[in-house]
Amino acid sequence: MDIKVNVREAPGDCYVVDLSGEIDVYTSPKVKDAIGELIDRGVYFLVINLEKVRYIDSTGLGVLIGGLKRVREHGGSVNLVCTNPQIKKIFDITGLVKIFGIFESEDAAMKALV
Amino acid sequence: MDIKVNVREAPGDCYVVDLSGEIDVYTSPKVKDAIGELIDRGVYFLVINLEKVRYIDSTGLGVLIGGLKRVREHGGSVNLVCTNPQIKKIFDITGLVKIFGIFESEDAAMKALV
Amino acid sequence: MNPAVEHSHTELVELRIPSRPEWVALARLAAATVANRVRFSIEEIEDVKLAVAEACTAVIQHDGHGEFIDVTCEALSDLLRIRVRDSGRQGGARAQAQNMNFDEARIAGLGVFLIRTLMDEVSYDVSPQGTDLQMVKRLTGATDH
Amino acid sequence: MNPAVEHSHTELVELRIPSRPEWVALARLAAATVANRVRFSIEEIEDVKLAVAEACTAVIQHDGHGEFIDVTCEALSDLLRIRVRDSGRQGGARAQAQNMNFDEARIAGLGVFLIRTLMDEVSYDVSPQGTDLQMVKRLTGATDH
Ligand SMILES: Nc1ncnc2c1ncn2[C@@H]1O[C@H](COP(=O)(O)OP(=O)(O)O)[C@@H](O)[C@H]1O
Ligand SMILES: Nc1ncnc2c1ncn2[C@@H]1O[C@H](COP(=O)(O)OP(=O)(O)O)[C@@H](O)[C@H]1O
Repeated sequence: MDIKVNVREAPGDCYVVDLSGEIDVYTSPKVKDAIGELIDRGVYFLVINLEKVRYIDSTGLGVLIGGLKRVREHGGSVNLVCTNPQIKKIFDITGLVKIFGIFESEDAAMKALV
Repeated sequence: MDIKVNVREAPGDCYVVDLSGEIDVYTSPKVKDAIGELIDRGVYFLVINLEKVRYIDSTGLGVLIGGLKRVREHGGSVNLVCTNPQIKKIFDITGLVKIFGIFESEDAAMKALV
Repeated sequence: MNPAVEHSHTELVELRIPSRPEWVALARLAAATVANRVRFSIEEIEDVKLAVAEACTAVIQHDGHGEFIDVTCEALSDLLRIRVRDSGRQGGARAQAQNMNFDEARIAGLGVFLIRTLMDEVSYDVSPQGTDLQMVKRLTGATDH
Repeated sequence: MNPAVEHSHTELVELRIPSRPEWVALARLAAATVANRVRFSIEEIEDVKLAVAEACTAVIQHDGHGEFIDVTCEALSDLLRIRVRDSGRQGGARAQAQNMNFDEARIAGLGVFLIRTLMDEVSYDVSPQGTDLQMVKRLTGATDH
């Protein structure tokens, strides 16, 4: 039970948040804090890389949705990188595929961002 | 909770048993069967590679001890390859380091066998 | 190893955890271990893990919940039955507040939506004594008798 | 994440598993999760896992054991207390046989030797109702009050 969060700057005023591990009711506050800090600093274009996320639940989805709502208020956006079929399925069945840009690679997610 | 057992022939009438996973009361019968089959076929010189074993308990030790006793009746021997400090510790505190040859590499274990 | 469940054996696991976030992962693992005794696919086992976690999370995020969560997992030959209850709840005013907060908005939430989607049968019972969620997942193609 | 235990919180986990080999891994995981709440090192957590597994294995390998094993793990600020009991035991003749088989040879076995070596305090109680093993592991340098 653990989550690793790594934030790095990418070309073009955009930031990538690498998440690795399990996002649940215990670990999602850490993710929320990391994303919230970026937005507080005025970063409104985010790629969140979920390639190394093995598990996500509704609290994790809530954090992503919350981040998306906040950046949208500033004309920003959030794209996700997701290759794990189990994680993708969660976005599918909740209908969140329609509100997030979900991509197979970080490159594609970054290109689609701006 | 799982164990993988792979048996392969090595130079000089010796066999290597690769174990990978956890050896406990549930999985040790599988290890016992694999070693027992080899001995039934007349193989009395064995290297058991524990490098990929993350966990071993008394039932696992019992299987190794049982195998050693059987091959010794035929003038054979069993050498172990063990690099995991936690596993090594179990052999230390039970005193089994004195009855098994325990080696840092498969090469060393095989050379010491015959 | 994913053996068929033998009917002569009891395949019942009961787990009591403190109703706090750091313990939910253990409930997931316990449910996954039992699900593995039914011949579910890896994907179905992931579904079970998520459903159990959502049920625990619903308890934890609800004000006035009990001190513990009791998770009971039972494997039958063609289905898995899981029950999630909170226990050790404070009586009186807190239980009242609890009762009122547990409204349709909560039930309609994302977590409960996931449980309903991932499991085949879901029923819940809310009382001042606590919440009691029961869910069943069947082996695909299997029918209940 | 290996946070200090907060005293205001209950850190108690209870697990009931069928007394069969395939369930012991779950007892190990539960004990490891609780041990992680005390500030034990990774090596100490491995010690706890092995001790709990040996206790469960002793029950399972013993003829006439009960249908279930109850594992109770309690984290205090500077120690971990674990209790392993078998329950649901058949009465009468089986309980008698049980009682006689549980002899010094068993206690002196490799498993019990490991438990005694890896844990700081071990006590056991054998009765026709079942076996009851209690063990404590302390944080290094910590004293009990
Ligand atoms: N499938 C969805 N599509 C779009 N937005 C959603 C979806 N599900 C939930 N949301 C939004 O995400 C936020 C968090 O949802 P939820 O986890 O249900 O929170 P709560 O339990 O507080 O209602 C809410 O603002 C909700 O409107
Ligand atoms: N530390 C040890 N050194 C050498 N042999 C041992 C040691 N511990 C156990 N054995 C041997 O390994 C075998 C299995 O031991 P154990 O697991 O205690 O079995 P049991 O519970 O049936 O007595 C026995 O034959 C015993 O003599």
